[in-house]
Amino acid sequence: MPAPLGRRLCEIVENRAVGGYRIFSALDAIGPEPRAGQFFMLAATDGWGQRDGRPYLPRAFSIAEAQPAEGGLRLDFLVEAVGPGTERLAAMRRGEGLWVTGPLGRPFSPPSELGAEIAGAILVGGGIGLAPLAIWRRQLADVGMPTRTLIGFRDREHAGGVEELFSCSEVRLASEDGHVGHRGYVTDLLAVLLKGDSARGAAVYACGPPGMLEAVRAMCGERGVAAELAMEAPMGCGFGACFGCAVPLSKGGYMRLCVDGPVVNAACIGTALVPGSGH
Amino acid sequence: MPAPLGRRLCEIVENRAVGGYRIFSALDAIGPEPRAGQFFMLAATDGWGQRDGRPYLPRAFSIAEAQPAEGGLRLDFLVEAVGPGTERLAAMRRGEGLWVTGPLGRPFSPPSELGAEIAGAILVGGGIGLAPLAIWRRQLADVGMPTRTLIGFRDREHAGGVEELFSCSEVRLASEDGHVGHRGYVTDLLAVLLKGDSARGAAVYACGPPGMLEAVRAMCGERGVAAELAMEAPMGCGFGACFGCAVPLSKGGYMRLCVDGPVVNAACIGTALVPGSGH
Amino acid sequence: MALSVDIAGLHLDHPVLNGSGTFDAIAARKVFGDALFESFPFSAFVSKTITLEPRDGNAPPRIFETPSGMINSIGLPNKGLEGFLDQDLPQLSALPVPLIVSVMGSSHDEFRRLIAGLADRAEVAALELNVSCPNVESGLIVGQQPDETRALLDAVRPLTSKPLIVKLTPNVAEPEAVAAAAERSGADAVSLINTLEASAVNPATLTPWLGGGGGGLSGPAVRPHALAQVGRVAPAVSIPVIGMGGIESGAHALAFMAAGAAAIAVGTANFRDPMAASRVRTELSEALAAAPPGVASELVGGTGESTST
Amino acid sequence: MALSVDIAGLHLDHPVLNGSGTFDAIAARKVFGDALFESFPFSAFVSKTITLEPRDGNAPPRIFETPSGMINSIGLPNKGLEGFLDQDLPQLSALPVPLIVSVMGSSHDEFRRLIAGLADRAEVAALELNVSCPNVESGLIVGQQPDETRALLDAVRPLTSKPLIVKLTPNVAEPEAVAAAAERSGADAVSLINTLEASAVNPATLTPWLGGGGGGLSGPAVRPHALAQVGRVAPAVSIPVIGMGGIESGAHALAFMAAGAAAIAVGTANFRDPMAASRVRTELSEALAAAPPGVASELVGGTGESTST
Ligand SMILES: Cc1cc2nc3c(=O)[nH]c(=O)nc-3n(C[C@H](O)[C@H](O)[C@H](O)COP(=O)(O)OP(=O)(O)OC[C@H]3O[C@@H](n4cnc5c(N)ncnc54)[C@H](O)[C@@H]3O)c2cc1C
Ligand SMILES: Cc1cc2nc3c(=O)[nH]c(=O)nc-3n(C[C@H](O)[C@H](O)[C@H](O)COP(=O)(O)OP(=O)(O)OC[C@H]3O[C@@H](n4cnc5c(N)ncnc54)[C@H](O)[C@@H]3O)c2cc1C
Ligand SMILES: Cc1cc2nc3c(=O)[nH]c(=O)nc-3n(C[C@H](O)[C@H](O)[C@H](O)COP(=O)(O)O)c2cc1C
Ligand SMILES: Cc1cc2nc3c(=O)[nH]c(=O)nc-3n(C[C@H](O)[C@H](O)[C@H](O)COP(=O)(O)O)c2cc1C
Ligand code: FES
Ligand code: FES
Repeated sequence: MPAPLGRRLCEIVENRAVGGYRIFSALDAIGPEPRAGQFFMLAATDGWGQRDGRPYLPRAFSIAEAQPAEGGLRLDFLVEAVGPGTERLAAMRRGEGLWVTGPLGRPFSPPSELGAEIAGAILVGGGIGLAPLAIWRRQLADVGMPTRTLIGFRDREHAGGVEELFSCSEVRLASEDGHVGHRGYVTDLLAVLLKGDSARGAAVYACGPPGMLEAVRAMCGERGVAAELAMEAPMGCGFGACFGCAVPLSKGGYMRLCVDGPVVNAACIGTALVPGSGH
Repeated sequence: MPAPLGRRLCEIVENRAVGGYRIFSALDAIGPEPRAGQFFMLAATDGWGQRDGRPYLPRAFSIAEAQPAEGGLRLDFLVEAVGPGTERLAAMRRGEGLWVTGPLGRPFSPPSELGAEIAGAILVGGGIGLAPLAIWRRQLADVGMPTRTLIGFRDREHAGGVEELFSCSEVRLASEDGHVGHRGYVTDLLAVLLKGDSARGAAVYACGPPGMLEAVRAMCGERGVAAELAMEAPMGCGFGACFGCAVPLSKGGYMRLCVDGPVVNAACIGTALVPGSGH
Repeated sequence: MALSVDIAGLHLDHPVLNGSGTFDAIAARKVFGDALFESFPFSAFVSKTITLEPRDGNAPPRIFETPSGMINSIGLPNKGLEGFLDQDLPQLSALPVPLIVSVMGSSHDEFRRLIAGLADRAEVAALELNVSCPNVESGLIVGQQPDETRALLDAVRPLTSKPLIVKLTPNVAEPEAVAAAAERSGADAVSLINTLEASAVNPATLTPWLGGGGGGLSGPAVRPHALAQVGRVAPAVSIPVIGMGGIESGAHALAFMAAGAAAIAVGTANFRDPMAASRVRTELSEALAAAPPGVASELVGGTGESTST
Repeated sequence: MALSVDIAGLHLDHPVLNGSGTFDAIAARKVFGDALFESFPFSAFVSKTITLEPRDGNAPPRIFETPSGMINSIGLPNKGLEGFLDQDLPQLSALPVPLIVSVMGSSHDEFRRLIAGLADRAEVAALELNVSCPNVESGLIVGQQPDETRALLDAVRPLTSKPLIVKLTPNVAEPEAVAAAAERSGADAVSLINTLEASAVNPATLTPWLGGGGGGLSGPAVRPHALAQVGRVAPAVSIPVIGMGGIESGAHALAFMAAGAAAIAVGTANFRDPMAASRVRTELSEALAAAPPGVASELVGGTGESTST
């Protein structure tokens, strides 16, 4: 299902705090339902360009949840303010205008498509990387797919919201400051799972900081576990026009993450450490 | 009394409609009291640069009223939205930040300084040109100076607010659409005054569109009536740094309106028709 | 109002093209579906620059956002001439508008083989020569030297009767001299501006931000410079000028035409809105309709060149 | 941390100067009072460019706001050498920092007489040569031609032992060649960039907006280009480079120093805030203090030059 041609104007219907992040929601009157792992290019109609002439380009955001609502689809985005674009979007007020292009990019593949024998999912998320996993977890639950979720946080400020985003699913937590769950990285939890037998017949879906994704890529590579990573790269356009979102391929050369990703098969990329990406 | 060095942050305390315009007010904690005819360079802390990278430079605004208030001076500015800068300022909300530099420029001269025999004032204002005349009218009244005020409007939408701005002073109105007062230009009213005897011993103070100011300049020039004009020119800085605000002098060459004006003696300038100015 | 223009022998429905490398019609059709070709935003499609051999392009990061614009250091990733002919051309033949193929060579020989390879392909309506590259033989940037430009045109002009458009670089003191040289040697049109040399520093390491070292600036930030260069070039040549550089609205397009451009191109603005060019076209036709009679008809003129400050 | 720098024989408390023509210390002192000189924002004051004869400057409008910047077409209004010596110099002698006088001539003779007139004035610490002007004898813009630049320096260098700073124009393919020529002929420093050629169209008349026809672009819009030019020039000369072009923060200043600038200048940003340079200085010292040890000390480097897109 192609994305509607061009950018369209949506209205912000809500903006609330969730743990250390914010979720802003826009009402999309015409867009098709996005699939988990897909993203949108977003820009505020007002206040774009207000910080030293930035932001100028739109910003890429993973869909965190999409639900039918009065007058269209309600699109939820999870945001962490790290610069002028995310700051502006994190500050969007109800009724403000949002330019939206999408849904864009390659979504997560159903476990069965990653291997005939695969009948379960392991979601591995870190920080803002929770966004695409939230909707994916919900969709997997809808089809009754056994799913385990491993989530990592920097610290107490950034934790929280999990209950809400991952209600009614088996969740294990890790935090670098140890205030909740395992003290350390979420990839420690994954390592344990993968060592044991329990990971057999499950595919890994990961989204988070480059370091975390690289660890997941390496682990799953070694153990031949099917894994898809939702990656980030600096994006100028989101639809294949600028060639800015290059991600190195294991076979050499680059892919355009906006059209060949953002969800990539871990086996295909050379590294998940892409310089200049948002997080 | 010099202006405080550099720009300072003030808070918007009010923004209301007045006739076809808006008056926004800022609380200035440290600034000296501005004199009628002086101006400030203003910029919003947020949303500056949001329209195709504009506004970039601050915008010049005449002081329309200044009154002591809790925590400092309350500065009132009258605004007409004609482009990105005035649009942004006209939309300022209570509590938003405003960058302020000033008070700047040469104020109106007391009637006595324009001629020993002068003992009265005739204020001629058009449209947004009411701003500096409002505070000047009030200050003249405070010292008991006989003042007559002639005001011109484009149409009904732009009229109104006069009562408020020029309460308790003799006001004659003209409107191009004739919906109020004389149908035609405010300068017709001035012509009548000047023809008769009644203008003798009075100085003219005018602010308004270039066309109006030029008519006032010509009339007063012919009849040797002392007149000061509060003019506009495109201003980049407001303090003599950019040389952008050139206004042709009658003796040839140019003046910098920001430091040698914005109030100029009508006899000194070659023309009041300065290309590229705001209104 | 009627917006059709004839440029370098091409009849275009309206004056709004795309800047090379700022729109991938094949990728965009996959994203937006057939709707894209049904209401294609450009009156002609200019391909991303292709080279003789395939190129991977530069290491990331490749883009850096700047005040009212961006720097790109993409590095001309492309499939090479063969890959383009085999894989891209068949898909581009479905375009509803004329196809202009942009080519860059690092020597006359490379340029010759590129032109020769495209000259007999009916799907190709015209060729754009990207001369913002060093000639390995002389070490000089072709588009910065009138003589280099003339020599290149002399080398390739005989190889094809298809219209040749020379894409000028702004990183030069007198673009009009390069344009005039191109015209004298048989160019059918010139397009400008290409990106303005730029760089960015990584605040953490104080080393270059971009994987490619430096890059090119584009977007609204360069519009006033692009407008001045179009104003210099247009009066210096009799061939049509395709103006670009930060165009995002019909008013901007009209200003470029007032400066002497016969057509204009939308580049970076496509990234903000894939259909930006459609809006530019609509606004342009409205602006032309609204313009005072004398004005709209006398669109070709100069915008002055004094730079004293 | 300590920010003092020695440039062209001048000892400056910190690396933040003003761009010529973007601050009038005399006018500003009238507006802001003695407080201005008590906490003067610049470590040296560069005068607006003066010419031999008085000039009125260009007809208005003289400025046009652009995306993240502005075009100016001021036209060098000034009192001329005599007027400067009689009326301005006495007031500028009260400056708390060294005075650098910017001069422009339309011929070697005019330049010679300007330099000669200033050479023996103790209040003048250094001279900046604004070479963004045509030489009436050759018709060429001096700063666009290495040979013209060398000839000019050869003509004026013998006339004074005061430091000579050459202000480079960005409207050139290879600013490093012009800088190298200036150094070879005895320039003590170079400063760049001057404004980038630009123009604007009046949407109502479709004629040039600016009274002077065209003008020069400045502000954040040009920063990425200025940074690239500083990155080209610095490695090509051994004399200090004063970098400018859209600098509005300490981070920007640091980036220019990373690109090879020994000092930087604030220009258009002064218009937004008369004390912008003080903030830049404070932020710069904080940024230097915060920078990783290796980094801050190795401030001189390049930012790459590839422009392939
Ligand atoms: C497919 C995809 C999905 C994403 N989903 C989400 C999401 O759901 N939620 C979310 O919060 N974020 C998401 N991101 C990241 C988000 O798009 C970026 O954080 C955002 O673009 C940053 O913009 P900014 O202006 O806030 O910060 P920037 O100023 O752009 O800085 C962010 C990072 O970009 C780099 N950077 C700094 N300055 C510049 C510059 N001038 N030009 C270019 N790069 C610069 C640095 O690495 C910096 O850390 C996603 C990104 C991608 C590619
Ligand atoms: C001393 C003084 C006092 C003033 N007092 C007031 C006041 O009290 N209230 C008030 O409402 N206004 C006042 N003005 C006028 C006000 O400053 C201008 O209207 C304002 O600067 C316009 O900015 P803008 O961005 O809204 O519109 P702009 O986009 O700047 O357009 C306004 C006018 O500027 C010109 N213009 C258009 N585009 C550009 C461009 N890109 N660059 C430069 N010029 C352009 C045109 O002539 C246009 O009509 C005053 C001006 C001066 C000089
Ligand atoms: C990401 C990007 C890639 C580009 N690639 C090319 C290219 O391959 N060939 C070319 O001639 N110009 C290329 N350009 C330059 C544009 O075609 C155009 O000349 C320039 O960007 C100015 O127009 P704009 O400001 O509207 O983008 C590229 C520009 C951008 C931003
Ligand atoms: C209004 C204005 C006037 C200027 N006048 C001069 C001048 O007289 N001499 C000169 O060498 N440069 C002049 N410049 C150029 C600046 O000194 C500086 O080189 C340029 O503006 C880039 O820096 P910026 O972006 O920080 O302004 C002027 C710039 C502006 C904006
Ligand atoms: S973001 Fe532009 S090509 Fe991927
Ligand atoms: S506005 Fe800058 S000198 Fe007057």
